[in-house]
Order: sequence, then structure tokens, then C-alpha cells
Amino acid sequence: MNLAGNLTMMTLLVNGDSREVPAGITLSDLVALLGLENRRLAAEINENLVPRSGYTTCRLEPGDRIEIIHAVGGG
Amino acid sequence: MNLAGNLTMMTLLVNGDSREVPAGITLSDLVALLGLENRRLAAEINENLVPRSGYTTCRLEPGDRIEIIHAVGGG
Amino acid sequence: MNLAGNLTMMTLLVNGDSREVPAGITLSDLVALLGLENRRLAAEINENLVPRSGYTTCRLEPGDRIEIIHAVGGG
Amino acid sequence: MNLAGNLTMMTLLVNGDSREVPAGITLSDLVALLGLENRRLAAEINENLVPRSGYTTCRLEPGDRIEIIHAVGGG
Amino acid sequence: MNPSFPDPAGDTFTLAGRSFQSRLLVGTGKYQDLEQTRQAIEASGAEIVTIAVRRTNMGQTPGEPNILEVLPPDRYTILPNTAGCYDAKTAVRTCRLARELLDDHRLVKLEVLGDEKTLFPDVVATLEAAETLIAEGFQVMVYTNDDPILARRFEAMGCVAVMPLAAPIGSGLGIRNRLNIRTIVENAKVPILVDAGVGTASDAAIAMELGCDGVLMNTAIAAAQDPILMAHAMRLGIAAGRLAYRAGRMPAKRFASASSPLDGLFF
Amino acid sequence: MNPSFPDPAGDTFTLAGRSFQSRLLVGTGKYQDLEQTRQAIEASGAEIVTIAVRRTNMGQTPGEPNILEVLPPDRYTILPNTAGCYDAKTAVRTCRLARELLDDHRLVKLEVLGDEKTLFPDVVATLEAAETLIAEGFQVMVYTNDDPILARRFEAMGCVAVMPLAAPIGSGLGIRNRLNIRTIVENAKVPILVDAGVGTASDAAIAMELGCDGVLMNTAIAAAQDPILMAHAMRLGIAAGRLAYRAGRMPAKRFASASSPLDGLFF
Amino acid sequence: MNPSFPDPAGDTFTLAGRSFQSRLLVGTGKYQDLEQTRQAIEASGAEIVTIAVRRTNMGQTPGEPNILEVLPPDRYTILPNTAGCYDAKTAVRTCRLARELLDDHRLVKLEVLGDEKTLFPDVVATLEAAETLIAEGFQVMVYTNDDPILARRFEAMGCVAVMPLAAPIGSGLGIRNRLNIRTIVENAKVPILVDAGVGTASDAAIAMELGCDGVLMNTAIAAAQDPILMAHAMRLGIAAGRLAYRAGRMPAKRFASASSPLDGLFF
Amino acid sequence: MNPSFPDPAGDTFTLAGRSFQSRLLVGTGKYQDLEQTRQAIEASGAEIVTIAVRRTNMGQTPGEPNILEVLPPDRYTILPNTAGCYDAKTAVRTCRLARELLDDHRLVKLEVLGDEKTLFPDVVATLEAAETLIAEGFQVMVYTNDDPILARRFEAMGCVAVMPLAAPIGSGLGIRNRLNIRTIVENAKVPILVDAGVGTASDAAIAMELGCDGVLMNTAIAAAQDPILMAHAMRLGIAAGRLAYRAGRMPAKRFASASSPLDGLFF
Repeated sequence: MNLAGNLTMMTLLVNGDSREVPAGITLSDLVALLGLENRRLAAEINENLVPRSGYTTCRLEPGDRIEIIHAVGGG
Repeated sequence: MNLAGNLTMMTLLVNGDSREVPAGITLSDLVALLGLENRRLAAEINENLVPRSGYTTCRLEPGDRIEIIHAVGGG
Repeated sequence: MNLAGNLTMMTLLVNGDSREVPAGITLSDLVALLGLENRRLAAEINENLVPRSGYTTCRLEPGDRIEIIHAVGGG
Repeated sequence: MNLAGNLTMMTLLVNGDSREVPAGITLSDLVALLGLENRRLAAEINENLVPRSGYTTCRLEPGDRIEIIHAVGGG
Repeated sequence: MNPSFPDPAGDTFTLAGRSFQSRLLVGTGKYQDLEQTRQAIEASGAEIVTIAVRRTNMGQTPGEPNILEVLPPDRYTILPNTAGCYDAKTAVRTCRLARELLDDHRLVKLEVLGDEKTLFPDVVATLEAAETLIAEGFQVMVYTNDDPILARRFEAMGCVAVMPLAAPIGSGLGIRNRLNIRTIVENAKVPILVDAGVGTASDAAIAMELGCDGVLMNTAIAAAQDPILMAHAMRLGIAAGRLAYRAGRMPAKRFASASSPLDGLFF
Repeated sequence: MNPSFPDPAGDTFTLAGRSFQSRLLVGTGKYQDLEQTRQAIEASGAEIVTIAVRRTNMGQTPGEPNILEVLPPDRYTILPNTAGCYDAKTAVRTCRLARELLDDHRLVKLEVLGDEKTLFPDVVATLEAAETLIAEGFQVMVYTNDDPILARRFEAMGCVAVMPLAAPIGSGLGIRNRLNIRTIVENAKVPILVDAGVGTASDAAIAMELGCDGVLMNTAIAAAQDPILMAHAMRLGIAAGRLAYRAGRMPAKRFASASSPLDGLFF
Repeated sequence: MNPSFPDPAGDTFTLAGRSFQSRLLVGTGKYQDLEQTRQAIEASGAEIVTIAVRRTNMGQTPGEPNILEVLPPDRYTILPNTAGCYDAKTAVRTCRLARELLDDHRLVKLEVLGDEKTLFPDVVATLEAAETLIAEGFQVMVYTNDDPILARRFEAMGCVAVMPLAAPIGSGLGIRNRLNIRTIVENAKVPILVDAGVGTASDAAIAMELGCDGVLMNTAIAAAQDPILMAHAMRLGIAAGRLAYRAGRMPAKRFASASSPLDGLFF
Repeated sequence: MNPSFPDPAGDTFTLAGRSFQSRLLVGTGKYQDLEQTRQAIEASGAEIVTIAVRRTNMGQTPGEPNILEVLPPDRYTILPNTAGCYDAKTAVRTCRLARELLDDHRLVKLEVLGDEKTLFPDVVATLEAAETLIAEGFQVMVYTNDDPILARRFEAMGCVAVMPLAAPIGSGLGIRNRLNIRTIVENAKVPILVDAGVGTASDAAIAMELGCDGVLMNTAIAAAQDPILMAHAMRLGIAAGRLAYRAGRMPAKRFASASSPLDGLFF
């Protein structure tokens, strides 16, 4: 991901919030951008699960709805 | 009962309240004094029942504890 | 229905029992044969309801499964 | 207790049963006669408790009602 | 005539030598006014009605209506109670006053209470008071706990009815211990009347289904949102439970049993 | 006229567009004979009466009396049921037959059973059958378990009444889960009728006190020692519970509350 | 050490001046043999064990084992009872015999029964016997009904523990009237021990959750199919109920409350 | 060694091919903090522990402790649930996310809720979700109502455990319908785990005495005044109920049965 220069941005819906990110980034890039690299997470794009092995190759499109989840206490 | 002249008074406890009445009155007199003549009542003197037939002959003594009761709603 | 002469017979399953009846009779004929003309009934052929208006025109086929039912006490 | 010679006998009611024993024996003698010397027991004569210390001095009278009890399982 | 129609006249109960058709006994406390009291009692169909005796308020105006005025003696059997008494002596005094008040009326409901929180009976003091009252010729209907042994003792003393509580007075909790009430009923030769604790019509029906001869209640009617309607409900609940008891209910079974016949299923 | 007198005519319930005064619905199974059936139904005061449909016995003599003869259609609303059906298709066939039998009668009680031991409904098959029947123009009263979510679903589909079980059919165990029945009632806009499991009059009263619009029963009456008397008891139990519901019961309290006044105690 | 580990040593109860860790008291009747008795008591963890006194069988062989032999006095506090006594005098005689038998043992469980069918206490005779025994220096643990007023009276007389029944002795019906037991507990300063009527481990837990100091039982263990296993179950049930009482249970609510958070739902 | 000592190792239950000693399953919601969660779970002795999955809060600091950190996978079997899902699709998505999150973890607790007030399951949507999940290789433990027919259907579909509710989630009302739970247990070949509604230790014991294989709870522990103590109580309550079930309780009888012998009474 080239962060230098004039970036073209795109809008994603991440966990329900609109977020501007550089166009063409991967899911792996997004997780890094969000500072969640070392967290135990799972993710969906447009309601479809993305296996962790696919984060680096999964390129995001404008308007994608991303869900990033983790475990919490619950009963 | 002679209400004229200088009455000697005595103190009774009537239904828990101290009450000055002319000395030597009967239970019948007391009921009249209290304005209860035509009421359906029963009475005790010092925790002993007084039949209604005995009201006119029952002379009260200073310090007597009189209870005059009637029927009320109850369950 | 011609009951005289050499009748060709066919087998029906009426209320679960095999029954030989003249070939080609109608549902109305069957009800009469069973002595149920004046009973309040409803009937199915092969699990399909037959309206009462159709009894006289409904011709039975060999092997037809006929159910004839009436009301009984139940809760 | 002299068991030799012609004993005069007396009747006791021991635990509900009539029992002939030599006249004049003590409660201690009775316990021995019954073969209960080493048992953990308590006893009554005529509904009165007899402390164990009194067994040897407690002389029985004809007609005495003796109860000898012990512990059993119960809840 | 339909011979199986349940004839209420044929199902009376006898208390102190008198025969009653209604098995619902009601109190007269806690109502809004005497007119509501009157209407509720009428709706309940009760024939036996409890009252209390209290000190006459000296300041009371003479014309003030009195509870007895809405309870014509030719229509209702008045049942004075000893509510509020916490010892035998006071309960006995109360009964004597009530007897005098009501012209040698001998039928009383004896209750000697143990504490204000539970209004449970003090059964020891109740036994003592009952003994005195019976000796003085009273016909004692006795409020007690639901102990079958005590119930039998009150009967043996000569009480004309035994009145075990269903639950604390005024609690509306219904019958807390059906087994005890049932055992009391089975042992008894005098009427057993559940007294206190009923909250709604089904509670009254349950008491009757256990075989009780009747139920006495007050708060369940008076504290309903619509007391007159609840009085009707209670009258019907008592009748329903009594009829069910007489009819002999089906045995309860753990598992199902079809109501429609299994024969003739066409599938 | 006493304005608070409970006017039964003013407390009807509406089912499939028709208005009914009696909130007791009865079955016609398990009676000794048709005469007992007739008397019990009459004593119950029921206006809606269930029947089953079964294969006509070929050997039956033509003169044999028929259940419909003791149920004059001007007096009773006949409610054919699908008792004995263990799948959706059979239940639908049964309803079609009943509709034809009763001259385009569309009101049916749908039950699709899950097993013979419990006679619990198979709710999945019931949903399927209900959908077909409603599409064919039937007015479906549906027997279901006491799950509030399912009850709402049946209502949303267009069932004209939802009939949760109190306990297994024919068990007489009474309402096993009052909380669920209460929740179903609170959620509902169509009539909620407790169906199955009632054992005695107080059970019926409890169902009504929970706010149900009515109760359907059969075994509790037919298997009582005296069915006619029990039919009366049930009629009264339903009325008692309904009135108590309308009257608004007192709140239950853990502790006691005196019925007689505390003022004026003289000791 | 985990500071929140529930330390049983820190949760003793005090009875007649002695401190006990186990809140399960057991009887020794109805077992197959003394070895089973011994094992069951050991498994129960009980420290207080009841026995009865009975006439010595004259024909008994001297070597026959005795109940006391399986109850070493350094390990168990023996609690002689008056089971089988139907009047005050006999109960007092029984206690005196037991005291002598056990070398001036003063702790007794007093029960004076009212009849054989219910084995309910005769509370009047029990009061009389308790008075005599207390005057003679006995430490009386008293079997009574579940009447809160009587419980308080026994405490006021000087009984060292009050033992209300849960249900009839040997019935296994569990606590019939939780409200009464709870009220007795709230009023009491001496230990309240539920005596009689417990049937299974949850019954014992419920008694403890109501705040009782302990439970005495016999039949529930001895008449289980596997008494030793049930003794273990009871030991745990008592401990579970006690801990739950100390922990303070959640309030019951009519409706639901999600255990998982509502925040962060992604749909 | 005492041969009758109940050996917990000998009384495991098998779920989805794995063997467990603890029959108490716990949730991890509603605790004060993770340390309290950790302590409560440890005190409970649970081996299977539920978690939820929720959106990651973007503002969250990376160092914030995570529920999984207090649940070492070598010690606990993690059971992700679908709490908060009101339709089949969302529940399926949640399970897929959880599976990925936990490295192809296939054991899930499926719940599809019907409404927020009761948190009752939507059994139709649950059936749909279960079908999809089982086809995708999940091991589905399914939260359902207490309908025995549905329970059997879930088992037949291939669910590895059926989890009927005792009462609404978080209500603490205990087992509302013991008969249904008992019937479900009798029919089942897979583990039956009561899920939701337990309020205190005796409730847990009752579930086990009915023959359930285990109990899952959360609020009853987390919302107790002292959650750690209550976790101990629940552990013991489960063990007590299980042992009582294995021991075979005495039959309940209406009337009394003396524990002490009748022979040898000396009066």
C-alpha cells in the first residue's frame, strides 16, 4: 500500500460506521489501519465470512460492509 | 340524678379516656350523658360485662373503667 | 346400474377393507350398496374430497381407495 | 441372693412380660438373671428411673413393673 | 325436571344445628362505605356474616348508620368475631360483649392472635379461650392454624366449626398447604371452613374441592378493584368447587389420553 | 337495577366474527352414551362443541343415533377437530371432509399431534397445515404448545383463535405453566382458549383468571364420576374465573393484613 | 489461598453451646443393617445423629452389635429422640432413660406425636413435656409443626433448637409451606432445623436457602435405592443450599434479561 | 478405599464425542470484570464455558484484556453462542465467525430468539439455522422451549445436545414445567441440558434430579450478591442433584411413616 502521493479514497462501512480508506486496500491493510493487527478477530465482508488466510489477498471495494468481531463475555 | 346544686364529681375511665361525671351516677346515667341512649351497645365495668337489664341499678364508683362497645364492620 | 346379468366386478378399498363391487359404478351407487343413502356423510376418493354434488357423476375405478366418514363424539 | 434351697418366688412385669424371679432380688440381680450384665442399659421401676448406681441396692417388690431399655437405630 | 340438575337446596350444610345453603361466609371490614358493604354481601349470597365489636366513638353523631342496619337479622346470621384479641381473656370478654349486644347471641368466631405481622393464631391461648367460652354456653367457631391434630382437639372440645387458615389473614396467597387442609377435612365431623388467606375465586374453588364445608373471606372481596363483581365471582367459585367435589374429579395422570376415539381413524 | 350486577350478555367474546356468551367449549368424546353426552353439554352451557370425524362403520345399523342429532345446529356451533392426525396432510384432509360433511362449515379446530404418549402438538406440522387451511378459506382454531412466540406466529398467520395446552390432553394436571399462558394472553389480539389438561373446576377458573377468553375441555367432564354434575361445576368455574379476572383481584402479600379495624380496640 | 473459597470452618452453627460444622443431622432408623447405617452416616458427614430407645429384647444374644458401637462418642453427638411417644409423660420418661443410658446426656430431641397416620406433633403435649424437661435440666430440641407463633413460644421456654416439620415424617413430600418456615427463621434466635418430610437433595437445599440452620432427616436417606449415595447427595445438597443462602440469590423476575451484552451486536 | 464413595470420574457425560466431568456449564456475561469472571468460573468447576461474539470497538486500546485470556483452551471448552440473534441467517453468520475466530471450532450454542421481552426461542427459525449449521459441519447445542416433540426433532436432525429452557433467560424463576423437562429427558439419546431460568442452587439440583445431563447458567451466578460463593453453591447443587438422581429417591407418600422402630415401645 502506497500511502505517499495523492491517494484515491473510498468509503467502507466498518462495523456500522462510515470510514474513508485508501482505495484498493486489502482486508489485511484495513486491520492494520485500525490498529488491530495482533488481536484475535474474525471478519465478514458483505455478510460473508473471510478466513484469516484470505485477509492479505482480499481486496476491498467501495461500499463494502465490513464486520470485525471478537469474543466477549456472554451467557 | 340531681344536676342542680353543687355536684360532687368523680373520674371514670370511659373507653380509655378520663371523664369527669357526677359522683354516684348509674351506668344508665352515663349512657344518657354520652348521648348514646338509643344506640345498640354493650358495656363492661372493670372488665366485667354488665347486662343491659342492669344499667339502671349499676352505680358507678370513682376510678371505674367503663367500656362501651358497638358492632362495626370486620372480617 | 344394471345389476342383472353377468356383472364385471372390480375391487375397491373402502374404509380400509377390500370390497368387490360391480365395475363402473358411481360413488352414489356405492353409498347405496352400502346402505348409507340417508346418512350424513362425506367421502374421499384416493385422498381427494368428493363434494356431495358430485357423487352421481363420480365413476369409480378399480383399485380406488374410498373413505366414507361421518361425525362422532370427540374432544 | 441364695439360689440354693427352697426359693420363694415373686412375679414381676419385665418389659411387658410376666416373669417369676426369686423374691427379694435387686435390680442388679435381675439384670444378671437376664444375662444383660455387660449391656449398656437403663431401667425404670414402676415408671421411675433407677440410676445405674442404685441397681445393687434397689430391691424389687412383687408386682413391680420393670422396663429395661437400650439404644436402637431411630430417626 | 332434569334429575341431575344440581339442587342447591339439597346440598346444605349444618352448623350449630342450623342449616345453610350458602357455603360462602363473608366479613364486613375494609369496604368503602356501608352501601358497598351491603351490595357486596348481597352479591356474595352469604348467609353468615362476620362483624367486629369496637369501642363506641363518643363524638360519633347518633344518626350515623350502623353495620347491623345493613344486616337484617332475618336474612343474615351475624357472626361476631374476636379480631384484634391477643390473649384469651380479651377474647372471652369480647365474646361476652357481643353476646349481650346481640341479645344472647351465642355463635361466635373465636380468634386469638399471636402477632401483628402474621396474624397467626396463638393456639394455646385459643384453646384456653375456647374452653371458657364453651363452658359458658357459646357456640365457638374457631380460627386455627392448619395442624390436623389441633383441629381434632378443637372439635373434641366442642367447637361447632373448625376454621383453619389458608394463608395469613389478608395475604391473598391462597391455600399454602393443601395436604393439611385435606387431612383436617378427612378427620372432621364438624364443619371445616377455610378462614383467611384466599385471594381469588379459584382459591375458593380449591378449598371446596378439598372437601371443606365452606370458606370465610373478607379482604379478597373488599380489596378487589371491583368488590361487587368479586363477590359474585366468589359465590360462583364456591359453588363450582363444591359441585366439582361432589362430582368426583377425574384422576390426574402424567400422560395424555385422547378424547376422540382411536377407532375409525382413516389414515 | 343494580348497575354492577355482572351481566353475562355484556361480556361476550367474539370468535371468527361470531359472538358467544359461554366461554366454556366442550368436547363430545368418552361419554357413556349420546344421552349422557347431551345432558352434559346442556349442563355445561357450552355454545361451541367439538366433534371428530371417523370412518363410517359399514356394519352400523342405519337407525343408530348420530352425534349431530344431539347437537342441533341452531343451538350449538359445531367445531370439527383433527384429533388423531399426526401429519399436516391428514389434518388438512380431515378438515376438508368435515367442511363438506357440515355444508361448507369453515370453522375447525386444528391439531396435529407429535406422539401418542404426550399428545403434544407437532408445531411444525401444525404450522404447515394451518397455512394450507387458511389459504383454502378455513377459520382455524389452532391447538399448540404454550410457547408465546409460536402463539404469536399462529395469530399472525391468520388463525382465528390460539389454543395452548394447559397440560397433556386428558391428563387433568391443570395449568402447568401459568407464566406462559399469561404471556400468550398479554400478546394476543385473537381469542386465547386453553385447550387440554384441565382436571377440575378450579383449573378452569385459574385459566380464566389468567385472562384467557375461554377453555375447551372434554375428559375433565366425561371422566368425572358424575359427568353432569361436573359439567355444572365447570360452567360455574369458568364464570367465577372470568368474573374474578374482570373484578381485578387483590394483590397477594407475604404478610397479614387485618380485616377488622384496629381503631376502637378496647384492650 | 483463594480468599473467596467458602471455608466451612468459618460457617459453623452453635447448638446448646457446642459448635458444629455439618448442618445435616441424620437418623439411624430403617437401614438394612448396622454396617449400612455406619456407611450412610459417614457419607452424610453428619456430626449429630439421632437414636431411639427401646425395650431390650430378652432373647437377644449378648454379642449382637449395638447402634452405639457404630457411633463413637468422640465423633458423633448422640441425639436420643422420643419417637413413638404420644403423651407428655411417656416422652419425659423416655428422655430420663436416655439421659441415664448415655451418662447424664442432656441433649434430647423431643417429639410427642398426635396420631399414627400423620405423625404430626401434639403441640399441647409437647409444650407440657418441654416445660418439665427444661426444668429438669435437659437441652430440648423440639419437633413441632410449622406455626411461627408456636416456634417462638418454644424458643421463649428455653428450647435449644426448634425443629418444624417440612411435611409428615417419612413422607418425602418436601417443604409444604415455605412461607411458614421462612417466617419461623426470621423470628428465631435459636437454631431452626427442618425435621421430617424431606425427600431428596433439592428439598434439603431449599430448606437451607430459606435460612434454616440445618436439616434432620432419616427416611430420605435410608429409603433411597442407594442409601450411601443419597447420603452423599444430601451432604452436598445441604452445603449447596447453605452457600446459596449466604451468597444471596438473584431476585426472580417475571421476564427475561439477556446474559450476553446488547452492545456490539453486528446485525 | 470406601467402595461406595461416589467417584466423579466414573460419572462423566459425553457431548459431541468429548467426555466431561462437570455437569455445570457457565456463561461469562454480566460480571463486574474479567477477574471476577475468572474466579467465578473457577469456583463453579465448569469445563464448558459460553462466550458471545461482538463487534470490535475501534477505539479500544490494544492492551485491553480479552475474555479468552481468562479461559485457557487447555482447561475450558469454549462454547460460542448466538445470543442476540433474532433470525436464522444472523445466527448462522455468528457461528461462522466464531468458528473462524476460534480456529475451526465447531461446537456452538445456537439460540435464535423470538422477542426481547421473553427471550423465548423462535423455534421455527432455530430449526432452519440448525439445519444449515449441521450441514456445514457444526456441532450444534440448541436452545429451545420445553416442548418434547421439538426436542426430539432437534435430536433427530443431528443436534449434539438439546437445551430446553427452565424459565425465561435471566428470570431466575426455576423450572416452570418439570413434567416437560422429565419427558424430554426420557425421550432423549443426546445430552439434555437445562439452559436459562435457574435462580438458585436448589433449582440446579432439581434439574439434575429430573435426569438432565447438565445445566447451563449465567445470571444466577453473576447476579448473586456474592457471585463467587454462588458459583460454589451451584457446583455443589449440581453434584447433589446428580447424586440424588443416581441414588434413586424414596417414593413420596401422602402420609407419615415412622423412622424409629415400632417394636420395643415400652409404653
